[in-house]
Amino acid sequence: GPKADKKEESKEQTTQKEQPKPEEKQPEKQAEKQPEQKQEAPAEKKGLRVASHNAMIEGNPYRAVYETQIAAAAQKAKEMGLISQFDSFVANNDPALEAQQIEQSINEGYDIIIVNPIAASGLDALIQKAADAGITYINADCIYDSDKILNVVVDQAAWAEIQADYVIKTLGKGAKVVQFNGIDGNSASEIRSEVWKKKLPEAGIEIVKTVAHNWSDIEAKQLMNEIIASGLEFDGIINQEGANGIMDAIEESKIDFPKCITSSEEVSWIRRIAKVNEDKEAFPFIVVENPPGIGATALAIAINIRQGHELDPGKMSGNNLIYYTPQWIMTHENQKERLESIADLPDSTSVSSFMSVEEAKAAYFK
Amino acid sequence: MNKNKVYYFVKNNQIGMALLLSLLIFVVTIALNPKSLNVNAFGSILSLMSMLTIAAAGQTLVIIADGIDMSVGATMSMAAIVTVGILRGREDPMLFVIAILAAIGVGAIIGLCNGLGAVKAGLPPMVVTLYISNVVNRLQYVMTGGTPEFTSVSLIYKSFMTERLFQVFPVISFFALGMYALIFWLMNRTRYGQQIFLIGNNNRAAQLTGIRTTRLKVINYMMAGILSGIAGFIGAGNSGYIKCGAFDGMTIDTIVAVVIGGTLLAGGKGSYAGTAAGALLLIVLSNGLAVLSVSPSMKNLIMGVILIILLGVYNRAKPVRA
Amino acid sequence: MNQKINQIKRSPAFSGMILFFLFLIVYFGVQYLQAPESFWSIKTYRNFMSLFKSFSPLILVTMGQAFLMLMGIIDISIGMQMSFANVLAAMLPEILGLPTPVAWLIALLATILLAVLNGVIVSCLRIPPLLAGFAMIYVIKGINLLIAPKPGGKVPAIANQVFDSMLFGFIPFSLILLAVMYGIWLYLEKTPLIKAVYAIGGNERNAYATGIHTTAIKIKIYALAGFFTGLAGLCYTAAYTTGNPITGEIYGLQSISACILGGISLAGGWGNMASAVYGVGFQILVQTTVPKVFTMISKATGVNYNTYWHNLFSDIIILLGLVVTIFAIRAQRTTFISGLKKQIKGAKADE
Amino acid sequence: MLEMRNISKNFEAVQALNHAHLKVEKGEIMALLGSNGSGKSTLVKVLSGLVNPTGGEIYIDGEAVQIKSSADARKHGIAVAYQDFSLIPKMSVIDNIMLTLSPCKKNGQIDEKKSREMAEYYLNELQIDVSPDAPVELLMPSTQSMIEIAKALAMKPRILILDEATASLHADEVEIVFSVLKKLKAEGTSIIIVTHRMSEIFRICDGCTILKSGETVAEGNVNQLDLDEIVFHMTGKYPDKEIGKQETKEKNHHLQLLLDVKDMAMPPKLKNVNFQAYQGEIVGIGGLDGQGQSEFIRVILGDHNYTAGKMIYQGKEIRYKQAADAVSDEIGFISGDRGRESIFPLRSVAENLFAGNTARGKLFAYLSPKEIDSFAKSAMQKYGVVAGGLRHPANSLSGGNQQKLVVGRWIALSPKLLLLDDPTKGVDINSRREIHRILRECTERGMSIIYVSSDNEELLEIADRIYIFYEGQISALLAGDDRREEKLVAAMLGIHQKQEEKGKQDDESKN
Ligand SMILES: Nc1ncnc2c1ncn2[C@@H]1O[C@H](COP(=O)(O)OP(=O)(O)OP(=O)(O)O)[C@@H](O)[C@H]1O
Ligand SMILES: Nc1ncnc2c1ncn2[C@@H]1O[C@H](COP(=O)(O)OP(=O)(O)OP(=O)(O)O)[C@@H](O)[C@H]1O
Ligand SMILES: [Mg+2]
Ligand SMILES: [Mg+2]
Repeated sequence: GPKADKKEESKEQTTQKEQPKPEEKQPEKQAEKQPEQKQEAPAEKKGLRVASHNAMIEGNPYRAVYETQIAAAAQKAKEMGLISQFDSFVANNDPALEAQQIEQSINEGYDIIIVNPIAASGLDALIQKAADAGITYINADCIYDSDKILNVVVDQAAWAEIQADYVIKTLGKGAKVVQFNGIDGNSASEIRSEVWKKKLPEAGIEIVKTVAHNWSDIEAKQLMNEIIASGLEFDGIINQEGANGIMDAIEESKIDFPKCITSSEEVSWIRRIAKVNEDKEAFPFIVVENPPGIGATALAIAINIRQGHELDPGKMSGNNLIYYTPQWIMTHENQKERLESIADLPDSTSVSSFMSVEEAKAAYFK
Repeated sequence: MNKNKVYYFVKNNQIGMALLLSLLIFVVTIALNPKSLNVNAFGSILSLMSMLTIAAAGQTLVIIADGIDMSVGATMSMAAIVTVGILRGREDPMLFVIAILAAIGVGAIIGLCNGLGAVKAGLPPMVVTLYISNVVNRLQYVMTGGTPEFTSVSLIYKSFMTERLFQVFPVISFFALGMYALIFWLMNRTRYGQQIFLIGNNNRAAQLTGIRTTRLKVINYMMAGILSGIAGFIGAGNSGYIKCGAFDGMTIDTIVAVVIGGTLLAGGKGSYAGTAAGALLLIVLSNGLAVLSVSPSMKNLIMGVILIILLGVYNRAKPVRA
Repeated sequence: MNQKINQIKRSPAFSGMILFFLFLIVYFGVQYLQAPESFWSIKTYRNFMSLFKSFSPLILVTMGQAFLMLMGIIDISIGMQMSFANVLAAMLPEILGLPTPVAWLIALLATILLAVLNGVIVSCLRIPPLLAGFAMIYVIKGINLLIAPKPGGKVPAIANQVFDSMLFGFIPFSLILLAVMYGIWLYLEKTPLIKAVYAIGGNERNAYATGIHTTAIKIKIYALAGFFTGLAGLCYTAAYTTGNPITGEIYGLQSISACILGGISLAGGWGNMASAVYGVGFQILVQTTVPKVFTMISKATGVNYNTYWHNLFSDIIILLGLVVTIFAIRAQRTTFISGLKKQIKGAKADE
Repeated sequence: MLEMRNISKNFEAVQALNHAHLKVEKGEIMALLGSNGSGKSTLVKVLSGLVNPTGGEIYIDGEAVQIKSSADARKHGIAVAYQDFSLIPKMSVIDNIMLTLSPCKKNGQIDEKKSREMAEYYLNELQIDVSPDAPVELLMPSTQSMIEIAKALAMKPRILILDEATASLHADEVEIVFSVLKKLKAEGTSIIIVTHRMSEIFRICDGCTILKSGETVAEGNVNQLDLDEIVFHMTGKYPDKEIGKQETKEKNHHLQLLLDVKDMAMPPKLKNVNFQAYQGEIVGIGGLDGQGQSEFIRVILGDHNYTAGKMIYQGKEIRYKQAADAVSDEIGFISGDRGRESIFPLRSVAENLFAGNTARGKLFAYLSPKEIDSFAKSAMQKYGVVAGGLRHPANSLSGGNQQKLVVGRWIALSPKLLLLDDPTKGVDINSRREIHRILRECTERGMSIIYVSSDNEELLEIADRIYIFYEGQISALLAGDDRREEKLVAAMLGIHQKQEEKGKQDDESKN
């Protein structure tokens, strides 16, 4: 109905607003695009057909933003005539439905298939099929173990290292931290956890408790409440997401602020922690982005590949892996400018950057 | 003789047993981890228990009338989203009135659908309320486009809702007390309450005694919806960050709390005090397992086994052979 | 001929069949409209056949659930049980270094044992199945996560190749497997065991009074359902070459609603395996077709409806299907009874 | 052959069996007698494994046996046609008869052909005229009863028990069953018959065992006992020959017509019923089980919908949609099927007494527990319900007291019209008298009562006029001096009065 249309519109606005912010070179980019589009005339005629497969979006804000950003990027690419069709499928966390949808996309002959899978395995047969059919199959966000496809993922180890370094710097030797993971078994969550489990003890910091909040503020709050209730002593918190829930529990129990907290990039959290630290650094923190726009970046890379460009092995991490390193980092030092740069983003989204087709070309191609 | 007394107490005093078990678990927790005896522990347990108790109010009514409401969580989430959407971080008292009315309205509509499906159409309550809850859940995403524009109530309101007096008594526990008074009045001081007990115990007899059973059961589902709506409104303030489906996990917790609190799944017997005791037992157990650093997998396992034991003691069906 | 039609009309699976074929038409209709030129090619056939491969775990789980539901029992933990089999099959080679066939056999047997345990809890401890299901979900989830804290495990490629293969190039292996399993039903349907199942579902006390070992039969049927569930877990393992501790959970409720959609009575004693198959087929077709319908709509109108709309509509359709089924069954039964009100005596026997 | 010794059984507070005895020889037909609720069915169920006795021993062929389940009973060759049936409503006639008995083919599947043959053999033997594939829930109660018997026969038992199997059978059907029983007897089968029809006992039984309040009070040969003695053992008093000869009140003419039912039909249970009830009288309804009495009374209550005819109550034509409508028009209903239709077993005595009141009044108005208690207290005093306490659950009361609870519930509200469907089922003689006394008092105050009873004696004792139902129609109206047992029985069986009855009905329809 009409209501739906409105929602669609407003969402597009949101994403459009989001885009330019992290990418400050936006205007130049637009200018560059015009001539290139003409060059790509043959590709336009063919009209690339793109299918995106996402494991789920309901109940997972990260993947929801992933979904809107890849859709926005695709819309743009469509307007520029780079692709002719974009369809998106969501499997509601049902592996059977996921496999079915991917298989149908393969059978239907899409040119590009971008998958953010449920799990890091289980799709080998389909990948083979896609390869046989000459489809550009890109796995985005979570690493999928296969040498037949290109993985485009955020460098989770780098992400975790930035946080770990900050904690080590802030707390120093002999400190105790509580570690909040995402979902046990989720590849991003596991990679980060492994980095922390290695780096922190090496630096003489003890991880006194590890919990998983399933990327949920509500669960994070309950867990933090339980940790506080258990009388556990700790100095800092190293955390993947859900910082708002953790903060709620801390404020609710009126305990002193820990000596530091790390988190990823929800706008509401950024504003909240910035406010806490407005006058002086009351609660040291670091925010490191883990951009949901990775799907859109993957799309940009895929279009480049279809346009016949060749990947530069020197710019990749292994022959089938492209790491996107987090760039948007905020601490007390750059708090002011970072806050300004996201001034017109709504509370409910997260900071996210992604690459345009040209940027991707520049970054990863010969 | 003594043995018999214990047996009689265990068998007939489910609320007492739930409280006793809660105490036992709490004591064991403290014994194993003395640090966990602190004001925050009480505050946090009370707060979580209060939220669950509030959420389980509607479920108690429905189960007593021999139904089941699988849409409690979805209704709460919907009401919370509506609440936060209306408040938009503002604090105008008028808006609160509108928000709570909207939450009640949302609950009433969902409850009415449940009632019409489960009673008028005579579909199995478990299945029909489950599907209605699915639809409600999906509606939230469609309405908000996946991420609500506003995810939280204003800071002042939130800190009021999560305030703990003397670090121990959360404000929400007073809401729970208010809810208790309301439900107690409804169940024990009105014909409505009497009627749902009778219907739950023997629907046919109630019908032949002149109770308009169909109408009453539909009203009861609506009442449950309204209570879940109110729970969602309170939850919106208490839980900080609201997203679509924020309270979905509550449904099963409410059923478990109601049942281990001594309310018969087959209806006709039960109390809200029991539900509160059941909620306490669940929360203390979960808290204990967390405090003792039990891994999530073991936590699941232990919860399941304890549930089976409780059900085995209290919720066994009669044998075929009399 | 007429008699045959009447017989079909009276079959418990009638409404499920109608729903299924209705959506089958929608499914192919959408395929046709999407690409009229390639509709009459092998592609359409392959697309359809691939449904069996992807969804055979769900179909098998639903068949297992159907056995229980005919007896008047629901088991919402059945999806978790499937994941249990899946996790064991995938993880045992890794943890204990067992050869794959041994691991798979153990997984199957262990699932049957787990189902029997469930049966003991429900029929010997007499805990209401719904509550027992809730509790068992916790328990099995805990066990699954202990075995496999995260998705993983070792599954040889050959398993997937076999599972993915087509006999004579056009019959999927999974379809054959499903046919064999359905054959088991066709055989069992005429045995005293299933007669006893219907009797227990129809009226447990009277079945007992007739000399049926209700407890023993229940446990046997749990074991049988466990066999189907375990096999579903193995199919899952072969299809997705990974062990995933929790993804099966949704199959619990999905299988129950599939059975009800197909016309199996929640109270038991009414329905058959065809009902279950039609029901689950309907559900699968709705799930896979609705997004395509939206894709077509957005192509035609230019308005993009996101996945949230797909899900909303899928659920609404399934809810409507449920309502239709139950009313259809009721209408069927009242024509059956042709005006005869339920008789006092008969009703008494229900107690 | 079979001996049960010292069998006891308690259902919570109710002692259903108290050291009961039973002994049957090979080829003997034993009558098991006793008034309602005396424990006959319970004794039967102990034998068939459906009830777990609190104490006692069972001997078969002199050997002590343990019967722990129905299957055990089957192993010992015991088969029962249950009073409340053991049929699976949705299954076909064949499947019901052959359930667990079907012969199997080599491959383990049921041999359907043989199975059908066997089932048809028993259908023929009992001359049951049904389609073997029809689901039993569609059949008339009498046919269901025959199928239940066929099912028991098909088990080829050494000990066959018929628990009031003849209660809802027609005379010709009873003949068929008896001839089969005689054949079985000749083959050496031991048979136990539970029945309330005294004539049957003398026709077919050899021995006779009488239960009273769960105790075996008499055992003996039938020809050594006469009817009076049997009744004495059952009830503790000799039958009152004066029953039915009491003064008729003959007040109909002075009194106002309260309820007038005209040509009511509800196929297939009711056809063409014309019925009147006047203010202040007790109208009895009699007949064999399942002849439409229960349906008729529920039609008045609005619980069933009738398809033709009309109902005039207090001068207005009415058509209730549900019982609640009737109740708000001051019609009350008391069912004898306590467990299903009237008692709230888990709720307290006070709440049970107050239930009728609960149904009326504002839903959300304040209702103090004191109000419930004081209402209940006064009702209890008036109607002599003996209870542990107001707060005890109703299922802690004995059956008789539970029934008094239900009666008290309604009378305390003094409705204009009270409908009773066999309200004294399983109620002992004193409570029954008490209930009758209360009802008479009520009519004095102007209440009208419609009283369905399966007990002729009771009907003759309490009713001013008696309508008798036969196959959904009224076969006779007995008033004044006509109220005599033999007329009643004749009308019940629909036998000799065919022409008479026809004439009467014509008269009625003319009116
Ligand atoms: N399952 C039960 N639970 C509780 N009480 C029971 C149960 N079965 C029977 N009773 C009680 O036991 C007593 C004996 O019942 P039983 O059915 O044996 O009587 P009966 O002699 O067969 O009577 P009738 O002639 O009416 O059939 C009654 O008071 C009855 O209410
Ligand atoms: N567990 C109990 N709780 C409360 N009261 C009980 C309990 N057990 C027995 N009683 C009381 O003892 C009384 C005796 O019960 P019993 O079944 O023997 O009565 P009865 O003489 O058979 O009555 P009736 O003939 O009316 O059936 C009951 O009326 C009940 O009030
Ligand atoms: Mg009896
Ligand atoms: Mg008694």
